Amino acid sequence: MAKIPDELTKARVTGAGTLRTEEMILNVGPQHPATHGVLRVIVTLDGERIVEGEPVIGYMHRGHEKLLEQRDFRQITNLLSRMDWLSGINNEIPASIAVEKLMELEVPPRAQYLRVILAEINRILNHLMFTGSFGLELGASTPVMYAFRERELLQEAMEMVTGGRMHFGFIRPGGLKEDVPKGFAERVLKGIRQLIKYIPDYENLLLGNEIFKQRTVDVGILDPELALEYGVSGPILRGSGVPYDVRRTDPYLIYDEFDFDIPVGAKGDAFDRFWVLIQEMRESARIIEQALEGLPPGSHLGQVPKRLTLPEGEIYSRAENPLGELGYYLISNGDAKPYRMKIRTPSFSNVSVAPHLLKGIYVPDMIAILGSMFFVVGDIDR
Amino acid sequence: MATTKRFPRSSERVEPEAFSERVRSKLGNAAGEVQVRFNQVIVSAEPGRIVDIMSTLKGDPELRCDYFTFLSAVDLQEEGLEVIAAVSSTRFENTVIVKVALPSEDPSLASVTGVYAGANWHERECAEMFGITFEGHPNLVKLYLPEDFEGHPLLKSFKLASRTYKPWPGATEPDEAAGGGRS
Amino acid sequence: MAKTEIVKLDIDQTPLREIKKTTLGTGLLKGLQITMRHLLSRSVTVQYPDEKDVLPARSRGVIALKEENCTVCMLCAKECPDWCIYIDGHKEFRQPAQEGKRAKKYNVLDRFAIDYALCMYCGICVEVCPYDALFWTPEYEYAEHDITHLTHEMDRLSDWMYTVLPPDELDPAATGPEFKTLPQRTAPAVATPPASDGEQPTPAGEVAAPKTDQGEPTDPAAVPEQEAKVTEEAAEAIDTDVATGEAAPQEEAPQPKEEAPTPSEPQAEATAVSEEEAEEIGRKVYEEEIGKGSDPRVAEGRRKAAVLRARKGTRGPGG
Amino acid sequence: MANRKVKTIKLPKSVSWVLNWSRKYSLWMFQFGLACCSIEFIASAMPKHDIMRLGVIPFPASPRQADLMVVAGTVTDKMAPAIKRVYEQMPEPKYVISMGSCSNCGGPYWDSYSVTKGVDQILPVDVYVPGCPPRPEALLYGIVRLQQMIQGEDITEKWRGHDKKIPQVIGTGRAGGI
Amino acid sequence: MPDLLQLLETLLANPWVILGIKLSVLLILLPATLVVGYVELKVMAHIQHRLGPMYPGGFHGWAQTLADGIKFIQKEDIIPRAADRMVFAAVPFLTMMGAALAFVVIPVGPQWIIEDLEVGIFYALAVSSIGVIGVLMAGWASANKYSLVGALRMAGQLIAYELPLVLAAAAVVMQAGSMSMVDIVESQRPFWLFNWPQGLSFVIFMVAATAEVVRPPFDMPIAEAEIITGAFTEYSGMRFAFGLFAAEYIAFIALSALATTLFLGGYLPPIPALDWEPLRPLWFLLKTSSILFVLMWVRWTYPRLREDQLQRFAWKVLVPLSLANIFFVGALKLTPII
Repeated sequence: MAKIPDELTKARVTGAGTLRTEEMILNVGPQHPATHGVLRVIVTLDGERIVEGEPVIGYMHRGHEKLLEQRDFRQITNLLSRMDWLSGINNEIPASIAVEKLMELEVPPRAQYLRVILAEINRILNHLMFTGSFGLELGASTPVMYAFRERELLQEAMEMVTGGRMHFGFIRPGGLKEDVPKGFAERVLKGIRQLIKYIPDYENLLLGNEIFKQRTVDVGILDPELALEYGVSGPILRGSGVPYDVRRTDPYLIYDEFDFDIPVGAKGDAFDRFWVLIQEMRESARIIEQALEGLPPGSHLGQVPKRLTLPEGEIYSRAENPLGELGYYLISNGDAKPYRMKIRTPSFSNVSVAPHLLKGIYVPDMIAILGSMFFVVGDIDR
Repeated sequence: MATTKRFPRSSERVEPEAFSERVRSKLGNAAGEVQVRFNQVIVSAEPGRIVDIMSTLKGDPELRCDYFTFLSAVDLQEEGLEVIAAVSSTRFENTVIVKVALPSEDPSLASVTGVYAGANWHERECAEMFGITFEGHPNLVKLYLPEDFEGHPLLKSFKLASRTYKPWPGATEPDEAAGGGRS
Repeated sequence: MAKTEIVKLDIDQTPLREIKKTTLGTGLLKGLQITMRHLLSRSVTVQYPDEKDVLPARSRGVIALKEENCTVCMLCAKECPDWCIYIDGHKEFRQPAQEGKRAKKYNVLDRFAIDYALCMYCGICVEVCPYDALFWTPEYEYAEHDITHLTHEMDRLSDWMYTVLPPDELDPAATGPEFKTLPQRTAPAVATPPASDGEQPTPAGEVAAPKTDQGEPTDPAAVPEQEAKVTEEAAEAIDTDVATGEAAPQEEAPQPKEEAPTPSEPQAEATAVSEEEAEEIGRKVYEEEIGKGSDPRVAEGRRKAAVLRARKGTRGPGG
Repeated sequence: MANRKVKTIKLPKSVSWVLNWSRKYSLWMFQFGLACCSIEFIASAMPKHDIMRLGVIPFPASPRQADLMVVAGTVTDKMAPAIKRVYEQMPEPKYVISMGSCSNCGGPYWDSYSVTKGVDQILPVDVYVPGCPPRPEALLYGIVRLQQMIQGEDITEKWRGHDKKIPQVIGTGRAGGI
Repeated sequence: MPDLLQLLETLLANPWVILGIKLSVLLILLPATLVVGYVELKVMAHIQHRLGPMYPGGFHGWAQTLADGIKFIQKEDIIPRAADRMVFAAVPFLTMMGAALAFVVIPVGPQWIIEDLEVGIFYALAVSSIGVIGVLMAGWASANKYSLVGALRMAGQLIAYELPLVLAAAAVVMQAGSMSMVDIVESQRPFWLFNWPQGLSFVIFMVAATAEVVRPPFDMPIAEAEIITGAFTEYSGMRFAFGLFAAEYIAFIALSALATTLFLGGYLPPIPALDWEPLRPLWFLLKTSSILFVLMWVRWTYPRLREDQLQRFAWKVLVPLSLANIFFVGALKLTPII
């Protein structure tokens, strides 16, 4: 087991004068029903109140950056979708964009539209998972069931196109692997309409619920400056009131052709983060409807040479992953395999700000705050 | 439907070329050459000057790079190591990538956690993966790898064990290659 | 350092403020009403061991091998990221057409195994195979007690061939990638699969006309409805086949279904065909190759070969 | 395995059948979700696939009350001792299902420096479910296979500590039925 | 032969034997927990839009909890080395006994009652608070941080919600004029449906009962997310089955039965005309199961209250409310309404 840093092990003696209390070190994780997967938090408790919380990561470290240096680009797209396993397509898009920019490949408009549609469906799948699991952590085990019912419909649409339910390997430098089968638009619209019909259910079941409000309002307030200093991005940063969204500030696919809003929270507490997450699902549904109407005919793959060797060069291509800003710093020395590919994942920075939020709160609040931090452990540990 | 107004771009958006002019003028001699590639500003710097470059990037009211994006390194084998740090500004919607060259024997660099507290985990990961020591870092302990792991995995000299032991199934061609070997 | 104040954009927060007001008890009652509504509505469960979902054709369940097409070119074993395809083959000589000529060499496959415990189901081998020997099947029922059984040998991979579904029709708006004009060169006599493509053995018995699965955007009305009849008749056969055949999860891989015919390819008719029909067959083969996503140059070569063959009316070289 | 020497009593057929039947239809499935397979593992407990139909109660909170451990995801070297300890905490008649290529034998990370190549290096595994990630129905099929194996087991054999020999599978054609 | 009959008379005369027979009636509670457990699984499933157990036992999985019971018998019985063995082993008896004894005074029909004590309601509430000691023993004995924190939380909660429970019952006793359960039921004789003066105390009693039985939204002590199953983290096999699983369901049925007798007129028919002798237990079962269903329905809808909010709700809201209720019912007592 990871050695606990020594100043944490010496229990500090506190207590006002007469009542001499001693702190208790509680080990939450690495296998814990609340944490998504294997995040371990070493918590120093004084009674029920947390004096200090230190997340320990690395239990899911699989060494992606080293493996990418041994694989060519088609194999890379498959491996990348296993990092943030809730958003497969969004992991693959910036990698292909990096290659296209380096090799000046021109992507046909139909492939651009299809990429936007698949990316937004994946964003909805990711947000539905967190809608359910945030409720599960606060004790309501019913919303997760409804959220997964919507997920199944959209996963069927994705499987019809790509063949996979979670890992798709469908984005190729220069466009897509194959074109969409007949009836794709109807299947996606069916899923989207059911989602729009049931979002008010989640809002009433969770956001409107008094017990939920007592548990999340003014809990885990994240100060915008601190968030920016730690590189927090995505729904968490927007929950704190900073309108930073890579789809707007640095548009990569054809996002600037669509009309959608960026929901932004007010106070930055767990309630705002969750509210931003739910509204983002509505915005993604809007984008998908617009993209499906404007889907142009044409080919799914541009002019791509058979042997994909990259020219010398470096590029940092970023995209708005459902959890935040995902970026690849790609360095290539003219070989089919990248020389070095740094992966900047959103959850890594989002969770590094956790110690500041965990000071001086109750244990159940810690679970509520960690739940509202929307992280995926594969994203943290790469 | 959410009635939030459509989200306009930040009013003070600056074009990358103009922003690189500002960066060059603000940093002056601290930075080496400043260039713009794929509309991102690339700044090369000496190891000693990294902390004050970062603090000017963050503090200067005209640059205001408040968003710490990432910090990592590359093993360039002969030319030693190169640390890459990227910060961007949410107000001017621009990204500055600072590159610092380091020797490959016991590389060391001043830690920027004083300026950007977010660099804490990034530097710990860099130290663990490349063997770079960051002076002034609060607790430079292994982040990902278990305690008893020796070696720095992301260096080119670190070979992956399974690939050396397992025979490559693609290599064993039938006695005469029927047009194989094109891969 | 100057405190960097944040870009504050005036986005109105009315929906957020409304939902955040403390309401006494109404939220609790609405929650109860929602759960009661779900209690009374029908559940969406698919009872797995009895009912099974009809999976889409592209669903990546398991990889099937068509031994006749494999020419041991080892491309799939080379491209596989997990190194989980093991292939052995040896060379044999075939009688030359005329006595004087040299005997032609060709490869014979001895062992073709895929280790499904190691496989990451990425589909690169199916995509990269130039001779269409590997196909995806949506079958997923092959969990084992012993990990060595997860390495499927050649015979088991061919059994999976019976469960391959015909590929879906493409979206009408999808046209293949357009090309700069390719230099005209004679089509190499590549050991192409027999004239009919897709070669999925349709359990619905022999179909004389070359069965194509790609919806032809520009075809005259006559052909697509005939094809549509064929594909949905095949799909419907597949449904009944899947729903009834698999009711009891047998021990090992599903036995090949009795009523499926021997996997011999539907014979192309032997009589010579007119000029424009040959052209049209050629273009259909070309469309279908692109639908499968193989390389444009290969599709071009195949189209030419199909046109030549159709014009001369001879059957394909295979078999 | 318990080292107490169980006398060589032969359980009557019907008693052994009832015990097997109860162990088969009350598998408390411990949630050991590590990586992407854990999402498909959760999806198998959700309305569409609903693993509770097969008598499998998902997500008991503590390993003490669980008797089926589904290892779903990549087993890294840093995580392996934690998995071993949780396995030992589970009371005795326990079963392990290894779900997905990562826990079968390393899967896409077969060449990584920090991944244990297969969970069967640290735990005795009963059923391997292939897939990356396996569909929820594939996990349900793995559980039906495990239930058929349990139905054919002999509890006294298990307590004598013999290593696992997979008995000839007895099972009514339909997974359900009494 | 005659000495056999004689032996029977001496036996029946002996008070201990009578006590044994009467307590044996409580054994019917064990199958009742299996039935309620199965119904809860099904209600939970259908609320969550799915089917619940289908295959155990063929038709709609009726034998699911039976299979759980038999399986727990075969489980290995683990007592952690650091645990205090005696205390660890004694816990299930206490929690089970605490919950089951309350049934002694609950009248299923005017004659269908194990022992009609004059201090009926007082006895029932006193006995049902023994469970707290059992939980504290479990938390202390299993030498595990999580169970210690869980046990302290459980104790704090049960004590906090004991008070409103007793005060709500006091209001009923005040109205009925006697503590014997049969008299309480008889006092609601004509129209128990329009017993509006007890409306507020019925609500307080139900809220306090959910907290007493530690069910969401008050299930902080056995919250999976934070501290795994609270005080019973270390328990496995039959100890877990009886200590937590069965004891929880028996307490659940006991408090619902109490609520039915106090507020919904125990075995009285909804309209006086239907008052037919053998039908009375049926009314009692119908009312109890409706209360059980409402509590299950609440359980699968709400998230969990935090520890301090829970205590603040008890001390700052429920206790003053129940005192005001007693004042209100007392004032009504002076007027001819009651």
